[in-house]
Amino acid sequence: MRLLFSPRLLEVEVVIKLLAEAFDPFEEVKRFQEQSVGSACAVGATSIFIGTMRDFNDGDPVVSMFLEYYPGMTERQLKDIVAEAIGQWAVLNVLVVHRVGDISPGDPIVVVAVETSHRGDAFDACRFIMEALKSKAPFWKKEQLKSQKSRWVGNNSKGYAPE
Amino acid sequence: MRLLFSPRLLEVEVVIKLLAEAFDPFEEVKRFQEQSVGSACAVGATSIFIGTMRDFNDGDPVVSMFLEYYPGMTERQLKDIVAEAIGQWAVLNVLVVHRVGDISPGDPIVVVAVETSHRGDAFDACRFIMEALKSKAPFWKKEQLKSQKSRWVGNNSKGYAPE
Amino acid sequence: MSIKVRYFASLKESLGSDGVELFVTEPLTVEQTWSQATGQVGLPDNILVAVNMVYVDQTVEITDGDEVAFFPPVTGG
Amino acid sequence: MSIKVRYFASLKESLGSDGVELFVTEPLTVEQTWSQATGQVGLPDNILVAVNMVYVDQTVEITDGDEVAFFPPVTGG
Repeated sequence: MRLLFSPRLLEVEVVIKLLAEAFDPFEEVKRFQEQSVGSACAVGATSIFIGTMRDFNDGDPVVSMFLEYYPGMTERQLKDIVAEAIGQWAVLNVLVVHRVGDISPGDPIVVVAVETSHRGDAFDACRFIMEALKSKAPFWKKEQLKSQKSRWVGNNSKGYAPE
Repeated sequence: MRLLFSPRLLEVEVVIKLLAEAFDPFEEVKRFQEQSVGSACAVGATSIFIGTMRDFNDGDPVVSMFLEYYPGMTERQLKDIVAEAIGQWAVLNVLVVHRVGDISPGDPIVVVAVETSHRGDAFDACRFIMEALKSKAPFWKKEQLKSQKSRWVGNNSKGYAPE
Repeated sequence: MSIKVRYFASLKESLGSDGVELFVTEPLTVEQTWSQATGQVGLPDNILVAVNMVYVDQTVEITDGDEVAFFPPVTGG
Repeated sequence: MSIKVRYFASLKESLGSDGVELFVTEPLTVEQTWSQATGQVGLPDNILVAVNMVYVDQTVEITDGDEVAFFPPVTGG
């Protein structure tokens, strides 16, 4: 499955993809940059966030994960989140790629890349998109533990190493 | 020129490079990830910042740029900045690559990549390193303008699009 | 009037169903939709509700053709 | 005592030199070092000073073997 939007919201190139297979985050960003060359030499700053599946969570070894989503609503939420970021910061191009389905440790889960002229906008918009995605985009993780048990992840954390 | 440090500060893999030739930021990050595979499946978050040379600045078209630095002090400042980030956030691996010498529009100038278990640490440490680099690392940009004039960049901006 | 109800993730598992279609004669509240769909009284804590793929609070009125989704906190990224 | 003085970037250009070696009989202040090296009275505004590749404020004492660098605000990244 491969969903592609290029709404040219306010002249901003936006690509949002959900992928059911493993992907190389750097290839995704490169391909995106090749198709948005119009703004190439205006881009001064690129902030990229990559979320990767770890092999442990909450103290337990995890061997695989299933990522469920809500077809239609997930894409819509991601589009709305990106549009909100574009409204708030001076953004040139935005890429969001998110994995769905069965995932193995080490696999990239999400990539957000934001290109801007100036670094503050890139950092802020990229982080905003990630935090909004974490709290609003309908994805749910089910972990298969090494102990043979499985469990749904209850809540996304605040994003820092536990004390 | 190619300077490499791997001080394993607190078990953190740190690579700092100054490069006199154009580089591919994604190849640099990939190579870095391949050599720091020990922590591969503990990495849950990667925050990458890429600074790229734009073809205009302060309203003027820029055709090329020279990046001067202070051999010895520049590397030392970068190491100290990374060490400070490591002291402050739960960081697994850090890569800093910075270009020196003659640069063309579209060329990457700097890449900072920070790998952590949790996203907050990655975002914060990456941004901290970039801001500290901008304010402390001895690099100086001289712009060659389309008008044939050249000028030293006076000050780094706060990092946002001008109002 | 027809209302499409959908469940996701742990809620889908615990209810043993991915949803149901309701046929009703007048608009429902969110809580009435939940009760009619699941047979349970009262919406569980911590449940999120979307109508036509947009988050809503529980005061919204559910009417003909709406798709109502109930799901646990999201955990993507 | 020998003190190595270095200039960078626009300062190097405006002074027409990348530095000088000073031979002195006793420790200098930062400002004395600047004056002896450049022949100018008073350190320009906005100048950064590093001694042995570490930033210092202008109260530090410059002594034998030190490398003192003067340069404009940095503009990397």
